[in-house]
Amino acid sequence: MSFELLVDPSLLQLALLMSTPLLLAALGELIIERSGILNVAIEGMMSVGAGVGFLVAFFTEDHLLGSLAAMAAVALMGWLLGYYGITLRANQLIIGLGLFIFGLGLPSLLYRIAFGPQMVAPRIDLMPSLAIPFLSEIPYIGPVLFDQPLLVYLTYLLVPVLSFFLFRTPLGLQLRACGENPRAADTLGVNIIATRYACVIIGAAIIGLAGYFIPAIVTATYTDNIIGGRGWIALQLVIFGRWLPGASISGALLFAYIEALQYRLALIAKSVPPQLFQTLPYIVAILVMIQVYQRAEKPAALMQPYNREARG
Amino acid sequence: MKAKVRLFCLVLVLMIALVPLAGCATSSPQAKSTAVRVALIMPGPISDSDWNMLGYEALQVVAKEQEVETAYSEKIAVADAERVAREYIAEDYNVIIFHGGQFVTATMNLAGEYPDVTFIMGSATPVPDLPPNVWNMVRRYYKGGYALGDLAARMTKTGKIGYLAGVQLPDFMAIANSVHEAAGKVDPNIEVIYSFTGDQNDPVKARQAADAMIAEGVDVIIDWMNAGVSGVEEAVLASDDVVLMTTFSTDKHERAPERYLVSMLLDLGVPYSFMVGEIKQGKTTGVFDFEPGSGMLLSPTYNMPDGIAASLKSLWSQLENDEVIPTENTEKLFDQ
Amino acid sequence: MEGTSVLQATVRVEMRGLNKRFEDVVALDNASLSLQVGEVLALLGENGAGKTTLMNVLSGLYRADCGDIEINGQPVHINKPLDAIHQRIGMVHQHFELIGNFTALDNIILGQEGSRYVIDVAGQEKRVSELCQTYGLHVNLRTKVKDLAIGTQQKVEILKALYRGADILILDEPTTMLTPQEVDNLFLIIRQLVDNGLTVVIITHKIHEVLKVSDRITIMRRGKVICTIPTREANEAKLIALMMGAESSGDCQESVTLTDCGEKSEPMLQVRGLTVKDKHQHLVVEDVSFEICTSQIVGLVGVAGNGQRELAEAIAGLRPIVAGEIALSGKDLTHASIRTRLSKGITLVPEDRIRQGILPHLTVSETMVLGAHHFLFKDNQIFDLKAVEKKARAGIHEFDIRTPSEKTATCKLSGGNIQKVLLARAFLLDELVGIQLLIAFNPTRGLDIMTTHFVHNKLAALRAAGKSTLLISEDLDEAMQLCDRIVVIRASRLVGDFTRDCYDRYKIGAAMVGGEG
Amino acid sequence: MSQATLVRRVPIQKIAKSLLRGLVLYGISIVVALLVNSLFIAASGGNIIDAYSKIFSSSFGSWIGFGQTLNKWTPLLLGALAVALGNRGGVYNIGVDGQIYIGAVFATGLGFLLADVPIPAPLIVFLVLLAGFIGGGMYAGIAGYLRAVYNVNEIFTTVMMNFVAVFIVEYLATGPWNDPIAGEAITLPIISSAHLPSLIPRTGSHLGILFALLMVFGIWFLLNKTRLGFHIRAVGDNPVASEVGGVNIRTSIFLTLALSGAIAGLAGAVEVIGVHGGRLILGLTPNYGSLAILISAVGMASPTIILGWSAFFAVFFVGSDSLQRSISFPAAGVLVFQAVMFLIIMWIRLLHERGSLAFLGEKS
Repeated sequence: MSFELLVDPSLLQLALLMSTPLLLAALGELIIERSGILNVAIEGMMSVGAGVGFLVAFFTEDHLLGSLAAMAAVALMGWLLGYYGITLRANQLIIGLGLFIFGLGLPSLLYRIAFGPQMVAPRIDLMPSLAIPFLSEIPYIGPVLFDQPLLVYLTYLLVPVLSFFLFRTPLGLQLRACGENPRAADTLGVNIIATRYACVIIGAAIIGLAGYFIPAIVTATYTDNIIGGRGWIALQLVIFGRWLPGASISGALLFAYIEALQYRLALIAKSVPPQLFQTLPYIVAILVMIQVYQRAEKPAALMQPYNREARG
Repeated sequence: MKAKVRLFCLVLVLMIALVPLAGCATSSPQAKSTAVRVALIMPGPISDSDWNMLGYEALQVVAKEQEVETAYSEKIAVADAERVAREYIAEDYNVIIFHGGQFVTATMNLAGEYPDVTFIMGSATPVPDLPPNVWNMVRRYYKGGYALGDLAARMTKTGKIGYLAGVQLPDFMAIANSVHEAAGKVDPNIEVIYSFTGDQNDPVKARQAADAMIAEGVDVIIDWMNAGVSGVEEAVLASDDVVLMTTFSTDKHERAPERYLVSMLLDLGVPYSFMVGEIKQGKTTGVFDFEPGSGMLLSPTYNMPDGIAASLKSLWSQLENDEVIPTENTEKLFDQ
Repeated sequence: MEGTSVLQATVRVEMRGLNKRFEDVVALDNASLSLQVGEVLALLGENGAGKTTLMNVLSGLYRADCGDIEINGQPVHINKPLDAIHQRIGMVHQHFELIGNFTALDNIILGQEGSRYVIDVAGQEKRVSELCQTYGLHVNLRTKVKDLAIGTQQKVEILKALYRGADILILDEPTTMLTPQEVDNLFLIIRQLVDNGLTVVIITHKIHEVLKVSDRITIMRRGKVICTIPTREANEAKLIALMMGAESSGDCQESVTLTDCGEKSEPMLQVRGLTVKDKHQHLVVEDVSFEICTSQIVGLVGVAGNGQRELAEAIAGLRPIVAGEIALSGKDLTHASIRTRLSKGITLVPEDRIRQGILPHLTVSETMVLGAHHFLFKDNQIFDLKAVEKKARAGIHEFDIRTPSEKTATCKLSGGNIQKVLLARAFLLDELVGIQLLIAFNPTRGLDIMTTHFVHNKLAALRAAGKSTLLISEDLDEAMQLCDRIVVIRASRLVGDFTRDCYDRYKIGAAMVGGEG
Repeated sequence: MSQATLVRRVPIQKIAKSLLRGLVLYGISIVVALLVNSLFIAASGGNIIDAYSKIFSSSFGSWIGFGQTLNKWTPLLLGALAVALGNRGGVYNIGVDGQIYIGAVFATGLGFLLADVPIPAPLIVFLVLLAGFIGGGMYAGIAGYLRAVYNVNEIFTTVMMNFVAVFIVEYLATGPWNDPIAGEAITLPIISSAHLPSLIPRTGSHLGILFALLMVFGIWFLLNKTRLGFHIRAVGDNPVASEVGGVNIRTSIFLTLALSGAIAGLAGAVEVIGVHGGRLILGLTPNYGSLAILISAVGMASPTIILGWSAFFAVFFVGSDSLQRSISFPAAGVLVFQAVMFLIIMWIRLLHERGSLAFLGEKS
């Protein structure tokens, strides 16, 4: 296996592309978890985003509307998680799993109601990739980095923006306080309930956008189980990045790279059963997490519902 | 809390336990009826614009041509197939079509149990010692694959053609082999690269696999995936240099008009209608070869010189009349 | 030392007829209270008397079921902490409401960052450090709170209130975890605040402190406000009587008498060069050696977070030992499993009752046998509920644990009763395998005087029976009252060793803080 | 003072009252859930009344329906038990699907090994089931080990291992064990003497449910009557306190996950020799794992309560399939149905626990 294969520009370009939905979803989840809510429904949320977004984009032929619809729909799911987890103080994990399953079923139901049996599967035009003048001219890295769809740039732009928001602004400070010690924040007049609701809803919307990314930029069509476990990976990227926006990037890239690489390897190593390569991303993910979990320090109040009147 | 819930459960369990009593009253397992009623059981959603949608279409044809009552169940997991079939039988359906080979167990179990119901099941190679009430549709994809391989070999400029399928099934391996055979006949130096994504219906994987092939210099891709195909289309459309492709089951060229060469269409109406007709005549067993000429046909051709189009059509007709007979090798891939 | 402010008393806060109940418990029963400008009011009462609840209502954390509050003569509604802040009321809770992972500064400015969009860190830091100067509160604002000493954390809490312009400052049990020196320092600060025209409320059950610092004293019992008296008219006996009410049998302060049995005692527990690291590989116990003899109670005191917890847990087997050894009556137990230690009679009454003590959603009986269950059953693999509940009922009776039944979920019990359950567990083990060494962490924290007394007697009884006890107590008075010896730990090393005849609270305190004394 | 002796035995009519309240409570939640679900039915243009009558008639109305309901009940019950045991022991086993697959793999594998070994049928069946049990246990044991030793969150590992399991099955079912005739990802059948006898003739129902019921009792006994069970519950409730009590947390967590997986694996084995005539099939489990999680949650992780709820979900599962025939309701709807049912049951219960449903009397 030659070195050229590992650094082949088209491979890297694809890796960067496929890392984006992971990263975006991870950022959404990060906002939610920083406020003290655990959302394990990402996989379901992403597929709702993919389904709803695709439907709207198909009928309006407009990616903007598609994105907005995806975000709105998933924001609704986020609100639902909030209602159970914050207002009713339910076990966020169990409710999250319920929403995850709900999210698996809903989009294919809607898709089916929208289009009956079709000779040719409905298709939308992909978001065009826009090459940044001059930069994309740079040999080798130009096409890899600067010839991507808008959403890719936006996602990577969101990383510094989010870290600035979290660590340099009053709202960010209060948001983190909700995740660390809600009672303390509450005694200082931070509105825990409102903050957490805002976080689940906004975070969910972002996750929805991440879901829409797949049909809008990769496949142009919607199929059941289109997310294929990426939501679960995103969930882990948050821990991988120790709840810091920037640190999630490397994880997203790593996973996307290995995922893209496996098919190259499969072409060369004929004697090896392809399934072996297909398990590669998941096994690598597990191995990586073994290291990560040693030093993972989650927000102190993660998964703890807040009840001001609770004693002590 | 717990105590009360417990009682609730007991009640539920009791309910379940009592129901069969009601059950025996309402229906008897072996109800007879003369009219032919056809039920189609499909593994996937009929909105897949593919295998299951074709099954659905075929069922309409059967209903029209044979003037029989029909019903269908889609997205039936193998685990549920037998159950669903029994429910149809309980509702006096006497022809059960299993839309795919994964239902072989269900078919065999039921065939023994319900001699007066006829079953239709697909498979890749003929089922040995077929029960007297089972029709067996044997699909011979590799024959079609041979034609596509020949075409690809004539179209490629880089001398590399790709074969892309989802699950590494024996008859999908057979296709790879016949593609290789055909290409070799055209030009021994042509390299055939194949890849299995592990899922017939995952366009994301398909996209990545196709990208990998294109990076390897492949410029004609023979796609043998179902919903996954859209991923291949996007990969082909995204690549800077012209990469052409073919697919099967339905004509999808409108989604990538510049890239599609041809599609191998499957008209399941032909076999299903034929078999149901036979059953109406009282012939409740037999083997139907699903191959060029009987259900498999070529779509219009695009993006190719007339000469090649002509040779493709002639090769196809030779396949139809068995003037060309590709070797069937489901054992292992040509280069292993 | 009553403040002159009492003379021209202007009423700042008036609380009337407040009621509050939690499910079935009445926490406040028609309680009324008034605060005056520039005074220190001590809110005195036993645990569970409703002191904290009353103040939580004033600081907006709880909402009273009925009753009304006037501030400067205006009726106000305090529904949430923010309202209290607007009314310039600040409260420092017994368990600090600080965010360990934030810097002191972040903790202080949280909620009032001074700007809408971007935090001007430097500017805020300047503002806060000015406050520090005015009130003599010296804090390193850039360090993370979890790395600050308890005393300093308290200062951060006070700064939080002042930063929000509070002129009513409520301190809930402010001295519990402080050394005598820190206590004096705190009282100075309080005086300084009052002289600047603030009103300070101190919630406490320690009478001598009340007499030392307050201008007026309000006594509460069972959710009722009994009375309010000027400090100059108060004395210890009178206050006790008021706190305990009718049921008080006067002699609650009568200390446990330790029968002397020094001669025939030989070493029971031997700790040599013990060294322990935490999960970040920091040394938390460093080369500690000491002995506990039979029928001896040894007190381990120190400022919280100096390693006493880790030391106790290491002896109990909860933490891996890096170096050194532990032996019980000669037999080495350095690396023995917790279960072996239990079977040898080493048992721990843990520091953190909730986290380390109970099984919240399992029944009281199951919590009570946990640990003892290894030795409770004839057939070792079977869990015999009958036997368990029989033992539990006995324990509930002996320790007078207030619970509907032994089948109640443990988390339903109040703090005091939970502590009793844990003690009952220890003595159940004694009954089954015989305790050799009891490691007791604040065994009486949160217990009313009667129960405290009861526990002290239990410990004395153990001692009389020739058993050893390691008592880790935040309450120096308790340690001095009970222990034959007191060892002091500071910065994860033993720095002081006092025998009963030479106890001096200030010397011990000095050893704890490592200051002059 | 005498509070301790106050309430020892709860008066019987009080129990009866609360039982009644419970029934009302769950009655309401189910009704509301059905109402919400009828929105979906209406949306896909079906007649709601028909739909629901169909649901229950098809799963109850005939011996066949009933037998099939039993078959569906088995994996759901076993799966839910697996999840529940995990929850009691403080771990979330999201990998039931994967463990079912691996259990099936082991069962099938042993079946092939024993192909021409002369052993009596019952013994073979037992051995094959045992293989599934062990297989699932070992697979989940990996996650258990990672959690116990490296503290890797088991939710993540089990989910990832679901995907891995699918590829393992796909490899076996298309490669070495493939049945070339089928032309699908499906293996050759193992010896027929290893197949489960049928429970009710001509309904396709098999004995599996009996093993499942046995398992319910087994888990109940383990949790409440054994020392290990006590350790599992203790660690699940408060690991730190359990450690103070001399319980080995790591062992407990590992055993919990392994056992949990083993139960799931048993389900896989039962499916293979009960439903699939001794064949290992890709698609052996249509989301049993996910449903198991819901059922376990609704059943508050108590074996006895789960018994009832799994039956209910099985009925619903079988029933909503029949909607395709009756009103050609999209198959995708079934999953939505189940999830909605779950969310609403939880909703009503939580409202009740928060005391928001005063008309039901005081909250428990």
